[in-house]
Amino acid sequence: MAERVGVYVCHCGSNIAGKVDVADVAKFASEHIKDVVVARDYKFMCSDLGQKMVEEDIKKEGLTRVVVAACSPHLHEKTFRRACSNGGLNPYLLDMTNIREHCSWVHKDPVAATEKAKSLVSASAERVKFQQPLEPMYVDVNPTTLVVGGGIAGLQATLELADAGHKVVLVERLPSIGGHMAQFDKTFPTLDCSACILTPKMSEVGQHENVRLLTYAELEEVTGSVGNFHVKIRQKARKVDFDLCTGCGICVEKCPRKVVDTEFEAGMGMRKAIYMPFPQAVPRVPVLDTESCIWFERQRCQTCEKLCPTKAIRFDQEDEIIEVDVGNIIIATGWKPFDCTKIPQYGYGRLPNVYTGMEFERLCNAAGPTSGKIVLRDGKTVPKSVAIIHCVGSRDLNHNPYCSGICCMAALKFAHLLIEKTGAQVYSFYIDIRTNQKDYEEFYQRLLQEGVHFVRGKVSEVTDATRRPDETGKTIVQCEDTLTGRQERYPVDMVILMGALEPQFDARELGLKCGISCSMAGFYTERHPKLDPVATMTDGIFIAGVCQGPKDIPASVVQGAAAAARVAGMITKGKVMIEPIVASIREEDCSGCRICNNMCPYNAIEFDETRAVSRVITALCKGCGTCVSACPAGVIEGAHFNNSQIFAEIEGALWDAVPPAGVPGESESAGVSAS
Amino acid sequence: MKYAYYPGCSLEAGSAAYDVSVRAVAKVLGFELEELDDWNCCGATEYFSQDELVATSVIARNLAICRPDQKELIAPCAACFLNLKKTDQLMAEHSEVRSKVNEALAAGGLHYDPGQVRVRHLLDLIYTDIGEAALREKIKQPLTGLRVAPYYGCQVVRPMNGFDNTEYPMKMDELFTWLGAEVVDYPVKAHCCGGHMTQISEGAAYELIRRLLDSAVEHEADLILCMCPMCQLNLDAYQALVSSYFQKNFQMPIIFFTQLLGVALGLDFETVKIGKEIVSAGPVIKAKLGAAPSQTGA
Amino acid sequence: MSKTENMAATEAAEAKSKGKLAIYWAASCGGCEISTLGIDTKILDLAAAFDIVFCPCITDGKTRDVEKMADGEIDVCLFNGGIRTSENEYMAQLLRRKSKVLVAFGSCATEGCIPGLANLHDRKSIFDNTYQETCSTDNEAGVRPQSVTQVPEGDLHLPVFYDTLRTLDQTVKVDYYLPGCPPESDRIWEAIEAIMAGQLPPPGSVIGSNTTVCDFCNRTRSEKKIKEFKRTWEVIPDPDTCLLEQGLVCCGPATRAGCGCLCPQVNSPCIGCYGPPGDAQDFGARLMSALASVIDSNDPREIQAIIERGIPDPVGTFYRFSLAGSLLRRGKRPEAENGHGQQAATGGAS
Amino acid sequence: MVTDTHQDHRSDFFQEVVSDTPGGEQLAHCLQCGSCGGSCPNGSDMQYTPRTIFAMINAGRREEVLAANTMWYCVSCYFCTTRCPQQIPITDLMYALKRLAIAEGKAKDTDAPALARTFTGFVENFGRSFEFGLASRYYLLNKPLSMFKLVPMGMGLFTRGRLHLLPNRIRQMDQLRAIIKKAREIGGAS
Amino acid sequence: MSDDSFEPKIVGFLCNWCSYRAADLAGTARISHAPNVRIIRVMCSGRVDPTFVLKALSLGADGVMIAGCHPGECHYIEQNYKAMRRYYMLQHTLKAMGVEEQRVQLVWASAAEGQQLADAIDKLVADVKALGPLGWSKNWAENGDRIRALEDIVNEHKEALEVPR
Ligand SMILES: Cc1cc2nc3c(=O)[nH]c(=O)nc-3n(C[C@H](O)[C@H](O)[C@H](O)COP(=O)(O)OP(=O)(O)OC[C@H]3O[C@@H](n4cnc5c(N)ncnc54)[C@H](O)[C@@H]3O)c2cc1C
Ligand SMILES: Cc1cc2nc3c(=O)[nH]c(=O)nc-3n(C[C@H](O)[C@H](O)[C@H](O)COP(=O)(O)OP(=O)(O)OC[C@H]3O[C@@H](n4cnc5c(N)ncnc54)[C@H](O)[C@@H]3O)c2cc1C
Ligand code: SF4
Ligand code: SF4
Ligand code: SF4
Ligand code: SF4
Ligand code: SF4
Ligand code: SF4
Ligand code: SF4
Ligand code: SF4
Repeated sequence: MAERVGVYVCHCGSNIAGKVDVADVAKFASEHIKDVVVARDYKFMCSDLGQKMVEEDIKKEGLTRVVVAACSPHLHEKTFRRACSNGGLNPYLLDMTNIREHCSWVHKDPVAATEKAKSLVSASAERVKFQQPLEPMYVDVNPTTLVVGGGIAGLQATLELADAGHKVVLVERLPSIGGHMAQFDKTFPTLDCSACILTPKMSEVGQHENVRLLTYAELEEVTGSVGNFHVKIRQKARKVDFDLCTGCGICVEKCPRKVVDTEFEAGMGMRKAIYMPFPQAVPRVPVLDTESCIWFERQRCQTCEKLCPTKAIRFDQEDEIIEVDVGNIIIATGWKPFDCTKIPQYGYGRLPNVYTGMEFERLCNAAGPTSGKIVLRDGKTVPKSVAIIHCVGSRDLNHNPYCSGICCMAALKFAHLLIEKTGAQVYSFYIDIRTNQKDYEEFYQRLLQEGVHFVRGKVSEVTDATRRPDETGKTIVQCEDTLTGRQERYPVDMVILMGALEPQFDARELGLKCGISCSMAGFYTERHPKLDPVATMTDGIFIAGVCQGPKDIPASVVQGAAAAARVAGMITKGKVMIEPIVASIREEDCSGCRICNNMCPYNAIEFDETRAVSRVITALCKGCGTCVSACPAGVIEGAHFNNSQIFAEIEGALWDAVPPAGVPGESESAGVSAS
Repeated sequence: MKYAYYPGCSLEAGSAAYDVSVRAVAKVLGFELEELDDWNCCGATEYFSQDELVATSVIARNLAICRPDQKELIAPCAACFLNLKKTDQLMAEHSEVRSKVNEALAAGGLHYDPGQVRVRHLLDLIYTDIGEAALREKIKQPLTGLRVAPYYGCQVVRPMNGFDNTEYPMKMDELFTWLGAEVVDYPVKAHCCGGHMTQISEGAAYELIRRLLDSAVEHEADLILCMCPMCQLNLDAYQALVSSYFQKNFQMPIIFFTQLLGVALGLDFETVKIGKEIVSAGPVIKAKLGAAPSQTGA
Repeated sequence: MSKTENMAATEAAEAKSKGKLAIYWAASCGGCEISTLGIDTKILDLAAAFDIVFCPCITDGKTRDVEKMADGEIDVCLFNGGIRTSENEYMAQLLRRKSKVLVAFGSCATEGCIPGLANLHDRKSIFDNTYQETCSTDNEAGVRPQSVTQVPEGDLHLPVFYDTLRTLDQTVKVDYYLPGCPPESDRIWEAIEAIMAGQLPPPGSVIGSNTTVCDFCNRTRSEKKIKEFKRTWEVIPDPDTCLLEQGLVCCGPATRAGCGCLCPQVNSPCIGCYGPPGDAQDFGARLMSALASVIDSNDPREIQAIIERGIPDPVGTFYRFSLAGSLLRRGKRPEAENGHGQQAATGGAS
Repeated sequence: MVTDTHQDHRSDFFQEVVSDTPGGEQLAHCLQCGSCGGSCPNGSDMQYTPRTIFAMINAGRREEVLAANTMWYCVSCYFCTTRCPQQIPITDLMYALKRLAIAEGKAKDTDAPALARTFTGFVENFGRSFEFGLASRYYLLNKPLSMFKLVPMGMGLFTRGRLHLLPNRIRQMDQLRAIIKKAREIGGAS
Repeated sequence: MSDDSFEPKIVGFLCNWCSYRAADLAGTARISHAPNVRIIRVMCSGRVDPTFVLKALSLGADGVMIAGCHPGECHYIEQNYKAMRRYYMLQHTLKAMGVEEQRVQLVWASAAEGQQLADAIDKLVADVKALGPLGWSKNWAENGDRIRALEDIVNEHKEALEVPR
């Protein structure tokens, strides 16, 4: 019996209808595609009314197949599958074809766009006839969650879940949790002390009964899928017995080897070979840095080992792989600062009094290397004039095209701290001042009041090449004041570069491990930029904080909480649906050639020696279909993407191409033909 | 090692010292420069102000007449280097440029596919292909005690040199450190010498030259090393005029880096044409390096 | 393809009287007839069940006799050979009209077989080669066969030679397929028995097994990883291990079982004469996909090197028997002749 | 990502300038940041900084732009180009402005066109150029008086053998001329 | 030989996880590109069977695009390598059959590379335009004397054929 196909062409307001003649496409479907019994165009298919329309047509017109030509299936396939279900049709008898992202939005010529839309609809309608009803599979959700990254976003997510009674495994790469916020002195716009608001959260996480905290650890491998991920974590060797150490700090105090701390102190201060990055670190268990330790260098010293009251030092400790099973994963790996040496005209690394933002944070931090005194690198001179340069490595196609969002505010914060602490003249060089969150503009107004010189112009160079006597001994900032149109030179004592927030150095790598993708800039791609900003395209993996895109602390906290809420929802539901798109082998026709045997990266194909046939282990198969196209005998079936479906789709897509000639029946017979 | 060599008009005439010293140095260092047969002027900056396509076509002729075995073309002059390189790149990136230039070339029976010839600057060749070890081996007269200011100028390092930093190049600095000289951290090393401004607004031009000379004086350099004929001409020949314009008394010798490199390799002054500059470099070199076998000429 | 449509076959079986059988050869080598005779004494059973009404190979029949038959008068026609000339096509149409059941018999009729490999060329180059270029040819006058020759008595006609060899089902509707080059006698007999008993599968089916040659191969096999494809003369294969795993391009895994795994049994890789199994659409594509999948390299250049070195004649390897029946059917024709018959018509046959 | 449909809304003058420069379309993305104006060695002598010129181009102020001294003060140092955060080919746009100004006879207060013409004249006659001929011809024709000032310098160069009286002529002059002729014919920006 | 009015018909097989999403991204970012590619979604470039390509060409496509994640970035770990191996095998055969290799292109585009995918589409379309139509079904069409010859035979045999059915 022929199928009864319903075709629905969406206008998406004017998103589609503005370019594609949707009525014409619907007309084409009803007149030219076999078995189409209903073809309609409608303003918003995803609206309630749109969905109802599909439901009712299924019931009234007895549709057996549905095609929706609208946006990307990644957006609304679920919506329309639900509509089919509601109408009493198996949801897998729907096909969605994309005439918005792939058509109306990217083609200039309305005629060509309409023609392409017809082809796509034709392809979809031909395909859908071969689709088969499938039953979704459900799996239990493991209630434990993995959070990667212990910055403010990760901490918030961890606490939300743990407080709700769910187990969390938190993995942090560095020796302590806290992230970048732990390095700051004050936070804009309220200027509360960063440590005062952060450390309580840190210790709460450290002591929470529902949290398993793994610091100095990294994600090694993720397998499985939503509901049941299996995760391998590398616990790097601290060289300190975690359970024995009481955090007394004697080892740190007595260790004779001092090195520059490029991590927490951003190169502004020193630490020991065995160290806790900062006094409030969580956990309070030191890490021994084998690269600087005298024992590892030349088998001497052992001071720490000798003096440790609980004998917790373990020179022979090795990395360890810890395996955990979790149901969901939240990634909150934050950012890394822009490398300012990449803009040599700003002199960073060459001119002593040019600083990065993070360096300055440490410089004015009361717990920092100068105890909060703002002085030049000579350790004593208080700067009388300071230039703050915005957009260093941001809004610059040579580096990062995006706006880092927070640096204008951080620059204002610095200007305020400088005026407050040193009374210096502060020049702030900006392209645009971006202060678009609650109370931020007010903060800008306050700084205008405080007398900061705002110069509108992107700085051209920072140099020590003097031209005038008054420049001697100064660091000169050269720039066009674009408001007057004049080229100016500003001799100052100190320059601060507001470097961009960049994706973590290993963001792509980690993304690959978890199966999520990055934007062109390198930040993780959310499922929907407006409506689903903390989910990813991979079910069960969520993102929060700056790893999703530059943002400030409040926004990071919001995302941490949002991701936790999404995970909590999954846990409460207890079960999650898995697409039944899997491969299966027709064993009676398999000849056991074993070509397919090493096709599957998930080892989902096994060979039955006694019967000499291969078999797919459904639970392991992820439905990529690679084995399907490898089988020389064609006996592997790929559900929802089988050959007949794709062949029909190809045929449909080429409905307007010259048909193959010389097929019997249609052959230009010379008059001998029977019947 | 064999390279095609594009000396350019300046090296044929006013800056013969550059040409001669390059060839002399090549002999000592053991690489061969084969002059491109029948090359024509690169048009400097002037053609681009008149007709973009004529400019690129005139330049492209030089690339097109390279033999198939001439895969690397060495240009010592900054303007020539930039123009050749820029044309190659424009042709590679813009298909329109590619087809139009080739249409023009076809009128002369020529054709050029971008990427066919790799245009390189002499400094790149010496720094990269010869390298530190080989150079150190060949030093006859270490430059110990001589304070040099390496001056790169604009057009070699910007915008597409492909071998050094565009803002703060270091390759010449390193080269002369290997040779034993005291290389000053010359902050204006990639600033502008004024180019042809001397002919357009002398006030503006002299100011640019002054900044370069002042900075060298401030850093107590004995001499400035150039790698472009225009820079050398502006800093050297105009030095007296600049002095009188600003009521200063500049006495800063300006020579091509290959000339001093030659001295370090044991060549005498005459061989590397020290003495062709207007502000003499010979005396200060002699004074700083003391008696050495190389100091027969001058 | 429902069973109820299977009228012709059912009728044939129900008729208690002797059935009428035709056997015809178009562009083929005669191997199929030889193999048919290979059913041996069972030929007597065949003769008991059928009158052979037309078989130019063994009986003296004329086309006119067939033309005079009523439509559908022949119960079964076994048609071997591809469609190379206008005469082939005419006979195919004629026999289709006169037969209840038309069987594409053998590889040539089902998928073009070796004659179909000529589809890499066109008429002109085939003629040039055959009538001029081979070293044993002496044809100074450049004589070519002409489709029309004028003699005082009138025009003489020769069949026109086509540019592209076609399979039987690219010419007329076919009821059943019996693959193989040639089909094994045992398979032929099984098919005849089925016809006699009226136990035929739905029309359009291939009469034969659904698994592949590997199913009948006794060699041990394991997971496959190939670093190098080897040509047969380069190695003496181990007799017990899968040939493919030894680097030889064995078509076994992509080839319909039916031959009894003859070639691998004698240490020679399967060359694929039984065509693809099941409803696979393109034998060559199946084999290409399978072989490429097990190449043991992820480096584009190495992969290309492995392929280019090991498979110097890809069409001959993947489409030895099936070029005409494949999705593409032939190689791309030279520009001048592409799709425009006129030029070819004068250049080729005149 | 901004699609090119926006360009339709820009001034005709903008189109004119941009279409004469490979990659010039990028000018649409100018942020008015001033990185160019701040970088320019002659920025303080320019009537308008490059940034200002771009704003004027955007506003379609053709006459003022072509009469400005900005492009003539550009010495092709490429500082602006390498630093521009929007990768606008500024130096090449300066060339485009020079070409437009010359074509329209707008370059009144500058001798640069004359210098350029003298130079290219040599190339078209000899295939090569040389400073002495260039300088003397250019000064004789355009600035006979300032020549005196330069006499000592010229003498200095001359005594050191650095002034040649004639450039070398290339062999295949016909070929070069044919190429130049053809290029002129095709015309415009490449 | 390119004919301005020739608009090639191209079938694209795009991986659900990367290139299909890159096409989505091109949409969201309004990166315009040529409308000639009709996109068919597959779960992975590893699902692309050479048969699909041949099918498309035989049905009248002038070109085919196969797109997947960059090597090493496959959503299914390494299946795009298999796509790559098959692609080269197929190209090797197509070349022998006279099909120009620019007609079938393998493209890597991550979900972030909307621009790159759009560029690749434009390139493919331009390449195929330059080559002209493939017209494979015309490629099968027999030369003109076929029909004439068949008619001749039928005429010759007319009498005999006129028997009652
Ligand atoms: C100079 C400056 C000043 C600022 N001042 C303010 C301010 O005053 N107010 C404000 O609101 N915002 C401010 N910000 C912005 C603020 O830094 C961010 O909003 C905030 O850090 C985002 O937190 P996060 O948790 O997303 O990332 P992070 O703080 O970067 O935390 C990420 C954590 O993940 C860990 N991690 C990374 N990769 C891995 C991995 N693979 N495995 C395990 N762990 C990993 C890191 O070690 C780190 O601990 C400022 C930014 C700068 C540059
Ligand atoms: C011109 C314009 C264009 C914009 N375009 C965009 C855009 O393109 N993209 C974008 O991201 N953002 C855009 N925004 C911002 C966007 O409108 C807001 O971010 C968004 O509306 C916030 O949603 P909300 O739910 O917080 O508030 P609202 O949308 O205001 O919803 C609040 C709801 O609460 C109801 N309500 C209020 N008081 C009560 C009460 N006492 N009891 C019961 N119900 C009550 C109201 O009736 C209303 O339905 C735009 C804003 C403007 C002004
Ligand atoms: S279904 Fe998609 S295309 Fe249609 S209105 Fe909704 S979002 Fe727009
Ligand atoms: S052994 Fe290493 S870590 Fe311990 S005190 Fe000595 S230097 Fe420090
Ligand atoms: S926030 Fe301000 S300083 Fe930072 S990139 Fe954006 S505009 Fe520039
Ligand atoms: S479809 Fe993919 S995941 Fe499933 S068994 Fe086949 S190769 Fe493995
Ligand atoms: S490739 Fe196909 S025939 Fe071979 S073992 Fe696998 S399923 Fe069976
Ligand atoms: S591939 Fe060939 S040798 Fe190997 S098992 Fe199959 S038929 Fe036998
Ligand atoms: S530097 Fe570039 S973006 Fe900035 S004003 Fe100049 S042209 Fe515009
Ligand atoms: S290239 Fe021209 S405009 Fe740009 S900075 Fe140099 S002199 Fe100024």
